[in-house]
Amino acid sequence: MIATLLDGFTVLLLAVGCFFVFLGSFALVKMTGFFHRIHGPTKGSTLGVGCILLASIVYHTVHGSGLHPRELLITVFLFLTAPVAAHLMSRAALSLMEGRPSDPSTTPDPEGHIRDDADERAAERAREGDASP
Amino acid sequence: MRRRLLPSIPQSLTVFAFWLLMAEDFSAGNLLMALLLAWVMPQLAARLQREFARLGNVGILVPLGLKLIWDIVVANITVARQVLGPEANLRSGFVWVPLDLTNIHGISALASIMTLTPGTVTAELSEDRRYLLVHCLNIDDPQKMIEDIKRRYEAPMRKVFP
Amino acid sequence: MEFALASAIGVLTASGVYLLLRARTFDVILGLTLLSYATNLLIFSAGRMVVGRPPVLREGVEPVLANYADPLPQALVLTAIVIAFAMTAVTVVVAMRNHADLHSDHVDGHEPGREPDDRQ
Amino acid sequence: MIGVAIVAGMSVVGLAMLMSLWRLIRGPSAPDRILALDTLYVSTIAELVLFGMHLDTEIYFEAALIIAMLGFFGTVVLSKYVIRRDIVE
Amino acid sequence: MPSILLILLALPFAAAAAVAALPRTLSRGAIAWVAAGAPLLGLALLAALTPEIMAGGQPKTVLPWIPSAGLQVTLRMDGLAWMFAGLILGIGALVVMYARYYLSPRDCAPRFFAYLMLFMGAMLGVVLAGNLLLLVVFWELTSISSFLLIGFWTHRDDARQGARMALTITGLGGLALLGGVLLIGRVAGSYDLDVVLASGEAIRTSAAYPAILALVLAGIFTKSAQFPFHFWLPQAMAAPTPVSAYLHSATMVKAGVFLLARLHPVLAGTDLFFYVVTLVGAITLLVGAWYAIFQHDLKGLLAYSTISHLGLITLLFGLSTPMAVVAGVFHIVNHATFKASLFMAAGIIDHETGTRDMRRLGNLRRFLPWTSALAITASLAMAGIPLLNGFLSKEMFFAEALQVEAQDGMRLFVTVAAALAGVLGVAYSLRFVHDTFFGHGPRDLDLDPHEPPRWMRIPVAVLVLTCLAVGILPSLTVEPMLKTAVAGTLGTAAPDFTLAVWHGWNLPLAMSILGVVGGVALYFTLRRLFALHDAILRSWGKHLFQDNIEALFSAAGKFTERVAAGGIRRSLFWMIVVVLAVGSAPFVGDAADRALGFDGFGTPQSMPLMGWVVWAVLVAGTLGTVAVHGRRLTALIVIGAVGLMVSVAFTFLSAPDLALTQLLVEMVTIALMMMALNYLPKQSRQSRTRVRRWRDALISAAAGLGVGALAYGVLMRPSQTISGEMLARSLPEAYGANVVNVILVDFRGFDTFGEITVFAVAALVVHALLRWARLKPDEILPGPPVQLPIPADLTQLLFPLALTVSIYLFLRGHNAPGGGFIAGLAIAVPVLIKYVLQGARAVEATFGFDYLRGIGVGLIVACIGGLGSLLFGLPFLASGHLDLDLPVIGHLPLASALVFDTGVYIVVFAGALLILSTMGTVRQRLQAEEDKL
Amino acid sequence: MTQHLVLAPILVPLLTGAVLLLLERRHNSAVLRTGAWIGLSLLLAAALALFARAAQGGIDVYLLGDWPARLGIVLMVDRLSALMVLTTTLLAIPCLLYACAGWDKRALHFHALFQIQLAGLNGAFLTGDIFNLFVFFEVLLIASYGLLLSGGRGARMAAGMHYVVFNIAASTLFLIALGLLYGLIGSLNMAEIAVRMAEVEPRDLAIVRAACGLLLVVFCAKAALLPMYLWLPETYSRAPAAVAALFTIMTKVGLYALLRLTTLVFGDDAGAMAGFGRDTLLVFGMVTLVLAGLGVVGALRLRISAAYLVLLSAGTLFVAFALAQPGTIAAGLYYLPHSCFAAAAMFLISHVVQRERGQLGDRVLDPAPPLRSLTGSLYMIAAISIVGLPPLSGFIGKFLLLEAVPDEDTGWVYAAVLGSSLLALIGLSRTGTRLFWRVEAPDLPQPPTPTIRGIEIGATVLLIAYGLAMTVAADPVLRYTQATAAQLLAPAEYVRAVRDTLPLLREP
Ligand code: NA
Ligand code: NA
Repeated sequence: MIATLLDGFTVLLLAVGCFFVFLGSFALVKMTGFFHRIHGPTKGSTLGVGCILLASIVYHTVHGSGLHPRELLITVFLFLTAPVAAHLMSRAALSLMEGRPSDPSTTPDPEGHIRDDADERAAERAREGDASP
Repeated sequence: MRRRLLPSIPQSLTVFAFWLLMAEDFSAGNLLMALLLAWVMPQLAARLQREFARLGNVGILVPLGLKLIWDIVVANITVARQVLGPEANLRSGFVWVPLDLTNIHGISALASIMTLTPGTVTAELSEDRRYLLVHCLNIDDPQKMIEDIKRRYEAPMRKVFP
Repeated sequence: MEFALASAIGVLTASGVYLLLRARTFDVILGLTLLSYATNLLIFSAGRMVVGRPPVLREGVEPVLANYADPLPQALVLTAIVIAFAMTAVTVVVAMRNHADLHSDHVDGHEPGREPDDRQ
Repeated sequence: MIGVAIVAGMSVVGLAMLMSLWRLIRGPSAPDRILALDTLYVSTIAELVLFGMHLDTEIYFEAALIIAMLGFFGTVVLSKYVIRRDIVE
Repeated sequence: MPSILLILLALPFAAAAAVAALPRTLSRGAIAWVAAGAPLLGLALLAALTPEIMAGGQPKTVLPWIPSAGLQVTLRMDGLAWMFAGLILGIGALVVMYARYYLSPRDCAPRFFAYLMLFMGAMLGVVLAGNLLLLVVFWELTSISSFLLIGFWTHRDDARQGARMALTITGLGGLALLGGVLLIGRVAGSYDLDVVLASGEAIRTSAAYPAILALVLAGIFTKSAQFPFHFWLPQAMAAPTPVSAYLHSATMVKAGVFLLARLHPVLAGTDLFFYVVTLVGAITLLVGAWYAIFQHDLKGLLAYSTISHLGLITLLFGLSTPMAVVAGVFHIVNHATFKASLFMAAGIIDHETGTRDMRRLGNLRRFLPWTSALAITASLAMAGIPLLNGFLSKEMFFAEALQVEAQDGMRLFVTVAAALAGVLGVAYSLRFVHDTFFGHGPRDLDLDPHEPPRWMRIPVAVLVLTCLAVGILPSLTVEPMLKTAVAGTLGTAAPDFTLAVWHGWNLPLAMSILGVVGGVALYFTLRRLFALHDAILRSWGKHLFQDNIEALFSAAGKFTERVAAGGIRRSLFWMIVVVLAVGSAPFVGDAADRALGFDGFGTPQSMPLMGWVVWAVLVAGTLGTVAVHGRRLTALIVIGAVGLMVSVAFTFLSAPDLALTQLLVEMVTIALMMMALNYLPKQSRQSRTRVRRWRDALISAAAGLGVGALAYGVLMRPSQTISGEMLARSLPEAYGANVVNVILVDFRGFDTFGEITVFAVAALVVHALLRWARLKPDEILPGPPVQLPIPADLTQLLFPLALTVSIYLFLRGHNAPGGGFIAGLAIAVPVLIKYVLQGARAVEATFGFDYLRGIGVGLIVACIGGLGSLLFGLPFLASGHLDLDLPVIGHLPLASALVFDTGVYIVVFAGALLILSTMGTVRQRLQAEEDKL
Repeated sequence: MTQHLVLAPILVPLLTGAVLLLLERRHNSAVLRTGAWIGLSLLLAAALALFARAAQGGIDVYLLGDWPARLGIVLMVDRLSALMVLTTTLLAIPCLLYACAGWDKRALHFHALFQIQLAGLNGAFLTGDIFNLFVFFEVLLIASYGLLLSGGRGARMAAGMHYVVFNIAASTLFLIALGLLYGLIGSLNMAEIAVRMAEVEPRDLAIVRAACGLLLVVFCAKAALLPMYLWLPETYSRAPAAVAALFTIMTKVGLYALLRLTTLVFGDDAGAMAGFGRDTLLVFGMVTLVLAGLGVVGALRLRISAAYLVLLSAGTLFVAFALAQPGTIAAGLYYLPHSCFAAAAMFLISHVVQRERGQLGDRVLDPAPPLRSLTGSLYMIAAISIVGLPPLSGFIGKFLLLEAVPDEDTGWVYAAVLGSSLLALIGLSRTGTRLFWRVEAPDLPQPPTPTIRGIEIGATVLLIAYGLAMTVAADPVLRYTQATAAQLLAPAEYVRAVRDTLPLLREP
């Protein structure tokens, strides 16, 4: 009974995990522009893998050699690194952008400074010709 | 004296747990090894880095963590909707979020949390470390969002990293 | 499965060889990298293809080849990977120096048709 | 049931890997590719973990751990290159 | 007690060494005396040997050199050798005497005499050699020493060219001779002269005989300046005259005919020998004589006449009858005497008048009466005038020519050639005498000609008197000697003969008279018809040679240039072509299907879905890399995916250790390439030639197909490996459950030992190449170094964890995936990330690890780990095992391989970081240097 | 303890190199040199001891890790290995001597790289395992990259690129061949491979041949066989003198491997694989010879000539080994050390010439003032020796080779060997006369006062003295090489030695 329940839980975790992993990559393919794309993988894939790892722990506990919580380490690792990686990649994308949001320490009133990034994307594409090979 | 012997208790604890988790073996030998590493690693790290995180109210981390997990799940559902929906409806843009946090560890944690939560990705920390540049996938009221962030995450963070 | 591995090796080899024959140092380095993948997979394939039976002995499983993958090619590949890395490092640095000293990233140190500089 | 779920999961994640590859090759900008590679790393971990479940073995832990570490490090190095060209300053 | 022969041979070499050691400032007289010691003492020794030789004895000395290869220092003297030794030493002594006065103070006398003695020794070696290989040795030595002598005046263009030409031609002959001698040795079973001489029949009937004859004759003809190799000799006249007098009358050129005489019993007696040698001799005889008439240079005339006379000797040996051999040997002696004296006379004239050009000379009998008289007498001997030695041998030649036993055509040809040679000989002799000593002149001399020092004339006089003595009293003077020599040449086949001045009125005499009359007529006719002073006959041989050799140089140069200038791509292209050829050759004509295993070797396994995903990503990534390779950053990112897939494939196929290593190495490699990319152009220029791209694509595809097919062939075959035993013995004997790691540190620990050495050296090379290099980045972005506080903060958190992971991988490596190598990289990579995010200065200030010393220490630790077993009397790298049962810790298994693995750990860590930090901090070092300046 | 002697030629230089690396930062060059010489002396002692042991005719098998040969790696000392190790060591002495005249200070890590290079060479000669052979190939190659490039600039870098890339490509091929071979044969021990090679089933023959063919191609590429020699002239002529001199042994490593493999694995006992590749090698060897001769003729710089002379010697050895007769192998093994020494001397002389002529370098065609007669004399002896003119070692080597050529091959081999000698003679005599017999014209640029160091001349003289010693003591050397050839042609003995050597403690 418990085993069946656990199995059901595992399958659920798997389904959710795989869905989000897929979602991350799908966003990568579907969205236009870097800053649109990055939202999918950083959240979706990370959560997805987390779920799958959890599923794995449960699965191995039930069907395999016992409880191996060390896979949690990977989850921890991923959750620690994924946002920082996203931060860095955004930083990199920003550095390639023309007309990037100027540093608020040099502008008097930075708050509420909003830009639609459509023209940024255009600029970005213009730069891609030479900067990104 | 304590700082010489155990420069950072959180780190020691982390390493200890990390080793035991990884080794999956709770024999005496392994415990000893874990203890040894828990003692040596922070010493080593102390040589390599300038400052350790000074922690304030750690207890607040538990509700924060729970809230975070919930937010992450919500974030993902939101993102799923946004990704699967028509892209043209999205109103994306950058926002400079002013920070009250001064502790770099706190800022890092906040930045990470913001990235993991709905529709935001932190892209840059201003040079004076007083603003975080955030990209929002869909945004109606930037001011509200800033306030949201400051309330939900920055406030607890300021307690953890005073 | 065998065909997949063999064809992957073939594609890697062909791509590596093609890049190896390019005129720019960096392309050659890329080619060497691809070739080393091909080589490693090839040596590895000498142990045949075994899925899910890594040669890490487990209790209760008799240590015979039927239960484990052939460990020897794996050890050889390990050595080969390391050596390939060492060689790549050297090649990369020579390419850097070549470019710095001779002002050309052509593999021969000079653009075709232009006479090489005869300095030592 | 669970076996089927695992295999189905492997296909879905495999599809995710292929999509990452598509973005990796298409680009268009360098950050896009870095992002694609990073995503590929993450989906690969998922695939490996699923594969471990499929074969009922724990042996892929180290590989997954290292991939998790290195995926991040790779992103750091590549992004730093895009930002500064000079990786080490 | 060394034998007399050995001393005899050693004398000139000793003299050469002694002379070379003498200071340049010593008087030429003293130097000459030291040099002359060799021939004089040698003559004494020869005299001591004479009775034995005359009695038919053959003293022989054998010294071992390379007995296992049949090469002995065998010295042997018979009549022929004795006669030649006499010539070499006698004329050698006279030449030394002459040279003492000939050389000017500007010439380096010690060098000259040293070369001369070296040559003399080599020549003596040729005649004394009792082993054909030894003969070849000395033969080549004469080529080398004559090269030095001809080129003695190194500043003169003609001397250098002449020397090189002589060396080339005689070197060619020498190599051919070596080949011939080796073949003779094969047939005869020995190189010992006595054995060879006894195996004449076997050699002549062997299948190799034509080859032997061709090769040996090539040696002989080149050395003796036979047509068509004759042209080097006139060129060699750029040598100082004593050298010409010695080398080109008595010795060097005679080495050829000496060998012809020496091997006559072995080689002669076949039609092939007869026709080839006779014809070549006859042609040389005529060509040389004809060219001699038209030379303006005294020495040139003498050189061509030498060629002609050598042709005559060759022709005589070609005729092969016993009396022809006698005549040949006789003419060797005669020619040596008169030609040496003529060269010396020419040298005196050159010395006194400053020119050897007959167009400017004339009427010298007024100025140099004694020299003139001697030279005229010698010329008459050369022309074959009665009462001089040349007459006697020429008469014998005519007589033999008339008795040729061959077809009528051949006999007629030889007879006519002989008669014609007589005529031409008289003509050029007359030219020499008339244009130099009679008529008008001399013109436009820079010097005031007068008689040379007496001692310079004496050698000439001695030789001329010899000519006279032999010519007048042959039976008393030369006959016993000649008989001895002929006996040495022909052995038992030697004929009995007497020498007389007068044989009555006979056909040969008529030919002689005809020759004199015809020669005089020819000379004056030619003189009038062609205005000899204007006639210039180009030596086509010389020009042919020079043109050819120049063509050879330029062709070789161009060829080499063209072949070698292809650069790396040509090298690689050819290697791939060879690989394709070698790899596909075994399948040609075989059913490739069967051979590769498409048919019936095994059934392919089916692949899980994940395999196909990995396959697809791998293949697409690879092709993508090729497609984008020109855009380098992109290519690097794409190839990162390929690397990832390779590691996943390893994981998938049961090789977790490989996957870990591949991942870590991949990471470091990408970092490395990114660093390099900063100092290289960002993009690759595409090659413009589409043809090349297609060609490359084609052979790449072939290579890929081939390797893939071979891999498939292997995969489909059943495996028959020894590693089952490794699996079985890993745990009980090497105490490790991770068999791959056990192989790495135990079974095949030596490989790992070499591997870390490679790794360490790679780091050293990188360091050595970049430490002092001044590299400018391709692009420097403006502004201060970028601060990345958030990622930097994370790495602070991750670093201790990464270090923990590394230690875990290291300690567990023996039983689970991991090990020293993987662990070393697993800690090197986080440190690299610290470099990236915190900057080099910050890391190195806090880290303070000397990577270079780390490498050294690591290597030493690995060595110690391996050597530990020696203490227990076990071989290197034998693993020990310690099972500790400690009170608290409990059971703790320790394999001694851990020490070795620690060495690996240290080397890999330090090496990787040395590479990365050196590459990463190139600009900083440049900056620091610039700041310093 | 004597059974461990076989380790010394590998471990002594390796440890010396590691220790020198530790000393490098804190100590001056005198200390480093002392260390290097101590290491080299120990190595020489070990090499001599090993040689003396091998000369008694036995085959020593050293089971590393105490594993039976089929499982672990073995080191083997037979006559051939001992000869190669001794040759390497002897060659290293003048090279190090020459480098100590100053180059070692200009090239970072020179001493460490030099020692490791020796370790790599010796390892390649001593190992009895084919994959370990690959590893040592890589050790010696990577050390050679360092020696070639450390302290170098400009054109040397371009040459280095060529050398490095070519060798990496060849090493890749090596691995491919090894992978296939292991996959088919299932063993890495050369003796075991030999045994299994004889038992290859007919259906596997083609693919085994392909794998073996690729393996031979690797060795041919490293030994610079036509058409894979294009890397050699540039590389060798651009290398620093002492390094180029040491590099003369590098092509011989490929030849060594070729000889080892063709005699052991493709020997007469190898069944269907017997004599594999010999005919092709012979033909290509002869063409290589001739092209090398042409290269010498066409060379416009002395060092290029010297490089082509290395190629010439490689061609000669190809011919000798491809003929695979006792006599030709013995001749080749006599010729091998000689050619190393002579070509090395030529490289050192080139460098002396270059220094004496200042900016004119060693170009043959530029008019230049004459050089010192001592240099000229050294050149002449080296040239005579290498061309194969009597009475020096080159002559002995060549006549031994020609003497042993089987009847059916005589014509072509004679033509190739003698013809190439003639070409070399023509080329070297021109080079020599142009370099050393020069006009003393006043308008020629006067070279800077040459700073020829006695130590450099000493190193050259030592190399030439080796050649002379080989000439004088030709008989004992030849007897040794004849015995070596006999040993090589009886591979069963080798296999038996490997199989009969049992671990000390472990079960066999
Ligand atoms: Na940098
Ligand atoms: Na990677």
